Amino acid sequence: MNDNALNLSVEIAGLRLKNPVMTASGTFGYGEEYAEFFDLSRLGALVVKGLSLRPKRGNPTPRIAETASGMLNAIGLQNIGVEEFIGKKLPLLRSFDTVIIANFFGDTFEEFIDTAEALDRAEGVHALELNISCPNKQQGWVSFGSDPGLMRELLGAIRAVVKKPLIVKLSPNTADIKQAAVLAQECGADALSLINTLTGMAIDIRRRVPLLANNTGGLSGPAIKPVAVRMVWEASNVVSIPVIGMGGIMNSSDALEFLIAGARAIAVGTANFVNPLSTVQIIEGLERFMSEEGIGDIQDIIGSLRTYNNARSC
Amino acid sequence: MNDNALNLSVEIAGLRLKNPVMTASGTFGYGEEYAEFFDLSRLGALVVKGLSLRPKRGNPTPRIAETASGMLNAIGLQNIGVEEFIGKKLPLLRSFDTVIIANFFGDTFEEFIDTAEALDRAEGVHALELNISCPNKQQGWVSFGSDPGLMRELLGAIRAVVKKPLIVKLSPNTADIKQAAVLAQECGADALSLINTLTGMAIDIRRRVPLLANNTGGLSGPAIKPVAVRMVWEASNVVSIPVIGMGGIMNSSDALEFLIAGARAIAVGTANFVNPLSTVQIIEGLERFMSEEGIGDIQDIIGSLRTYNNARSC
Amino acid sequence: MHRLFKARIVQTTVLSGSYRLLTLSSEEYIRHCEAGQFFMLQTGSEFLLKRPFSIFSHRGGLLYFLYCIRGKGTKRLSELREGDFIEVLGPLGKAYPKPAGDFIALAGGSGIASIYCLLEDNKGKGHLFYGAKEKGDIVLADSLEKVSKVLTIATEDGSLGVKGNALEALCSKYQGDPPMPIYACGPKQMLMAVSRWALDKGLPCYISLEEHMACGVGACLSCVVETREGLKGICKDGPIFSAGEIIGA
Amino acid sequence: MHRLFKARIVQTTVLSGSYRLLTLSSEEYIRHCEAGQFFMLQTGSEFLLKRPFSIFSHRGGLLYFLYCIRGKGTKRLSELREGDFIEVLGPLGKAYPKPAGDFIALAGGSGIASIYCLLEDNKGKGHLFYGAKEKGDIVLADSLEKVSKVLTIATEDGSLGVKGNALEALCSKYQGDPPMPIYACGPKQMLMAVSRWALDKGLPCYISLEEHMACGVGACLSCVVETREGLKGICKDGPIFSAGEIIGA
Ligand SMILES: Cc1cc2nc3c(=O)[nH]c(=O)nc-3n(C[C@H](O)[C@H](O)[C@H](O)COP(=O)(O)OP(=O)(O)OC[C@H]3O[C@@H](n4cnc5c(N)ncnc54)[C@H](O)[C@@H]3O)c2cc1C
Ligand SMILES: Cc1cc2nc3c(=O)[nH]c(=O)nc-3n(C[C@H](O)[C@H](O)[C@H](O)COP(=O)(O)OP(=O)(O)OC[C@H]3O[C@@H](n4cnc5c(N)ncnc54)[C@H](O)[C@@H]3O)c2cc1C
Ligand SMILES: Cc1cc2nc3c(=O)[nH]c(=O)nc-3n(C[C@H](O)[C@H](O)[C@H](O)COP(=O)(O)O)c2cc1C
Ligand SMILES: Cc1cc2nc3c(=O)[nH]c(=O)nc-3n(C[C@H](O)[C@H](O)[C@H](O)COP(=O)(O)O)c2cc1C
Ligand code: FES
Ligand code: FES
Repeated sequence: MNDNALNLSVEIAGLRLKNPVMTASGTFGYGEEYAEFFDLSRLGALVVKGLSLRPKRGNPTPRIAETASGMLNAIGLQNIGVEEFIGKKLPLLRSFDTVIIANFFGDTFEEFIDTAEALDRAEGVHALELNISCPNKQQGWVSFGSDPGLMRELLGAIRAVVKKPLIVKLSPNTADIKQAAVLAQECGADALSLINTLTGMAIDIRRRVPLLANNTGGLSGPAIKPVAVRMVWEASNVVSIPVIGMGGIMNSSDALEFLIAGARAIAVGTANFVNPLSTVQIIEGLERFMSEEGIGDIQDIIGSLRTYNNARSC
Repeated sequence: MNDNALNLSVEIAGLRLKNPVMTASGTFGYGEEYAEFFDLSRLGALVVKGLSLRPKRGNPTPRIAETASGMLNAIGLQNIGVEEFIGKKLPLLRSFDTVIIANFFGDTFEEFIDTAEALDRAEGVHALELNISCPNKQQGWVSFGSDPGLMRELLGAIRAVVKKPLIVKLSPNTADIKQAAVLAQECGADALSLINTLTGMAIDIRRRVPLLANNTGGLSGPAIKPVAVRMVWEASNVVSIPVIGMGGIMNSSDALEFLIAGARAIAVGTANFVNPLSTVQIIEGLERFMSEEGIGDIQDIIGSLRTYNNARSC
Repeated sequence: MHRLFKARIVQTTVLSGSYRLLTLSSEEYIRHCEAGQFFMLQTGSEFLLKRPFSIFSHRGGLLYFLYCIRGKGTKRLSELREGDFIEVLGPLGKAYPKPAGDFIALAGGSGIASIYCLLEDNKGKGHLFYGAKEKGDIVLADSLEKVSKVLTIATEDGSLGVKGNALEALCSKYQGDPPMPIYACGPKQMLMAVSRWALDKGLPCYISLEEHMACGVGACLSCVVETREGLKGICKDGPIFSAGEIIGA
Repeated sequence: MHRLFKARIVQTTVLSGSYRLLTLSSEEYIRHCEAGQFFMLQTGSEFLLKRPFSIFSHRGGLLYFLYCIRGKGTKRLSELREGDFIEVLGPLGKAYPKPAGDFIALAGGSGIASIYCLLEDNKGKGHLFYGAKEKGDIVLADSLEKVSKVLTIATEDGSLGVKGNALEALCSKYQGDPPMPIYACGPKQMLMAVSRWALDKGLPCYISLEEHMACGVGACLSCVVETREGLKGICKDGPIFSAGEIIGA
């Protein structure tokens, strides 16, 4: 098969991505950190570090710890705030021929709305990704994402002010990802991102303190991939909006698992730290796989999993 | 410190364990498979493969797949049934000087009760461990453990027929382990075991089929340890009954993380497959640690975590 | 009683494109082994589970394994170097029943590993039918020549020996009943076919089965096979089974 | 533009109980390096994240790292052998500002790694104060003698050089103001103390900070430090900072 004939482009919420490979929020800075490693225009989409209305200092250090095939992070959503992002980071990002997606969150209901509005107005931001995995200060640190009522209220209000495509990023710390996915779709999400990190903890046994100054943190990396693939499969079977899959993708073979399970696009997170060229190599790997398998269009891979019928579940 | 002076014994639900090291259900067969590797009397407790009223055939193969620092299994709770267990396996187990715990489950409400009754009567079974992570056939494969109403009903009924110590094993596939832990305590559990496996999936990208004939399976091993430690820490902070910690324990240092986090005992699962002597080496490692740190009684380790106060959570 | 030990890689030999021969030694411990038994071998420190491999040879206090690079684990194993140490568990499982006299050996692909061991332990008694895709996949023909009584090689493309698969070669040779027991190791399909053939003729037939394994000792219940007496564990009750036991054979 | 490459282990040298010297070469790529910069080194295939290590030397197309075995990763690194390949990312971060003339160098423990590089790149100009717990922890004294102008060794137990820590040795030597800038690498406590001392005296002082790192390039925000201009990334804006910048110094 002629490589030029390969079609890797996918559509997410009305946006055309040249390939299904995105960066995962918080693992690619504001893009500039990796711009010297490769041409960012090669990316399907670039998702920036989670933004809030005002700058945030984040948590004390140590903020990360390595675990078996994974890492825990408790960055605490440190970010420069929407205003500085628009003024200082967005101009460079606009110069790349790729889709720019702004991940955002708020500590309060109002902050969510105000941040969404600001990003919706910002030229060069093509879509918004709402992070509802973070705790809700007003209601005693309950995660917005784990309370259906709260989620419905929040999503409704954000949807009302956002004209750009709205992606909702779901937390895996839930008993039923299908329910969360359906709810987000009902509330007007144009696409879903999953998964965010699983909450975890690691302990220094000599000093008997947590390895993270925040006690707990979010687990990412290859360790969580099986959970992520399962959730992407479950979610994409119950919604009609596209699902963006992520969680432990290190190479094109991992990416293919997600695409086959039903993800329309995938995002690369922790792998960027291990190998700054991960995204590019994954794109190349997808092309190689398609050539080898004689697949001309990536659509023929997406959701192509043939499951067994005899499945029980324990 | 003189090693003879070390006290490793712990009490779980009125049972005295000579040390806090147990085997995790389903990873140690019925004991006999590992009896030629070491003297099973060295174990704090031995938990056998999950039992049901009648023998079960389990799932088609392949039943396992390796993932990054973990494995997926979908054995399908194959077991020989309570009767054959009592007749053919228990006699050998009685010959060891260790606490024998029977893990059990049912496909239906009635099966749970009947199995519990049979095991409660069986001489040589010191305690029962209820596995509520499995799906409830009657109500459309909803896990008993993920529905509080169902769990309350089931636990109440089982508690009513079980005189022996009753351990309830919780699933990590939940948004709030604290809630499940408190509920189990309220319903009369004498101790909690956590965590069972996280549901996951892995895919053969060439053939585009799941790696397991059951499509999904349970993720165990080092990959899940951070999630397990976090849940043990959360649960042990909200209940007064003892918590038995498990999930990815490979060595004594892992075991210590759980004990420090608040587990009164720990169980070794997947590690048995990697190294049949894991449990013994963990016991020896705990002794070594106590000697090195000048700790005479394991009680001084349990729950000794000093957490940071400034913790947020995202 | 221990059977888990560290072994040193004494030699690694490339036999062909994807076939390798691995030689291990251990000062600690190498127990008495028999053809048909297997070891679980650690293939790299990044993998949790060990991989099962049949004993290829066990001469002079050394352990030999013949393996084919299939996936991540075997790839990684092939990258290890002489002097490296790996953890091994074994010998595990049941051996081939000792043949009393001459016997027929049938091997497909990497199935040659356990069959070689059987031939070597029963030198000059085995009538070997050994098949593979093509010439390049036939390994150690010279050594096989030495340990077997008669050697018939079959390749699917006819690039070496007779054209076709090993079982066809066997069947066409023995249209009547060969008065010998059959020992077979290779792809599942071949094993099922030879089992039916032997059962038809009333010949004893022993096959070596494969399944994904975690523990190797019968504890995890991952490697089951349906037998006439119910589910059995391939690692513990096998990997060698009598053809008559297996449902579907 | 690439800075991620595979490097071959050319030599591994045991310097003392827990100190090792690692020599790497790469046909692919070794870029211009400067003292104070660091690399992220893969320590074993079972670890996800690379570990940060300062450049110890960069002569003759080779890269040298001096490290102390602290935890799992450094333990594993010490088990690798000559001929093994590891993935490395670098050079990363900002270098020490080039000293114009003579300078004071202060090193504690494994902090000697980046300080050695600075001394070697500015031969005969550094007045080195090098401290460690005891004699056995002082490594490469001969080489240090050669590259520095004056070498003062301090050990806490007095088993080699003066008794006490390196900073005490420095302070007692220069009770007036040494007319030289200070370069320091070592434990956080030492760095904070020397920073205050230098700020007091109005001397330029450059310190090399450490923090747990994931990416090494400023993307993950794990390695922040509080500066007078807000939070900065140690990997990208550092690891070398001017003492005056750091809050708490
Ligand atoms: C009793 C027994 C003896 C064997 N003897 C030999 C031998 O002598 N030479 C040889 O080349 N091969 C032999 N095999 C097959 C060998 O175990 C697999 O080829 C090997 O496990 C593949 O590992 P991988 O990581 O490269 O493949 P991957 O596909 O990456 O493996 C993923 C997982 O699947 C398992 N798996 C994949 N294929 C098999 C298989 N066919 N059998 C069991 N597990 C599998 C692996 O062990 C691993 O856990 C034997 C298998 C069994 C059960
Ligand atoms: C810029 C920089 C330069 C360094 N240069 C050197 C050097 O030249 N020689 C030397 O011996 N050491 C140096 N260190 C410290 C070295 O990185 C750690 O000792 C090493 O990461 C410990 O890894 P481990 O897996 O053995 O320890 P573990 O405690 O098992 O590590 C667990 C995790 O914590 C991280 N970690 C633990 N301690 C540190 C630390 N002090 N700094 C950063 N991360 C840490 C590890 O990277 C790993 O991710 C440097 C650190 C930094 C930040
Ligand atoms: C250091 C770090 C910071 C992250 N920050 C954010 C964030 O700001 N917003 C967000 O939605 N997700 C954040 N995530 C989650 C990732 O975007 C991704 O969902 C998760 O890490 C799983 O993918 P991975 O295993 O490929 O890393 C962060 C992850 C890491 C490791
Ligand atoms: C092959 C296998 C079979 C299991 N069978 C059971 C079971 O029958 N009942 C049960 O409660 N848990 C079962 N488990 C879960 C384990 O007891 C344990 O909770 C889990 O594996 C986490 O521990 P680990 O990471 O140390 O393996 C099984 C786990 C594995 C890997
Ligand atoms: S591999 Fe565990 S039972 Fe056979
Ligand atoms: S290590 Fe990632 S920002 Fe410094």
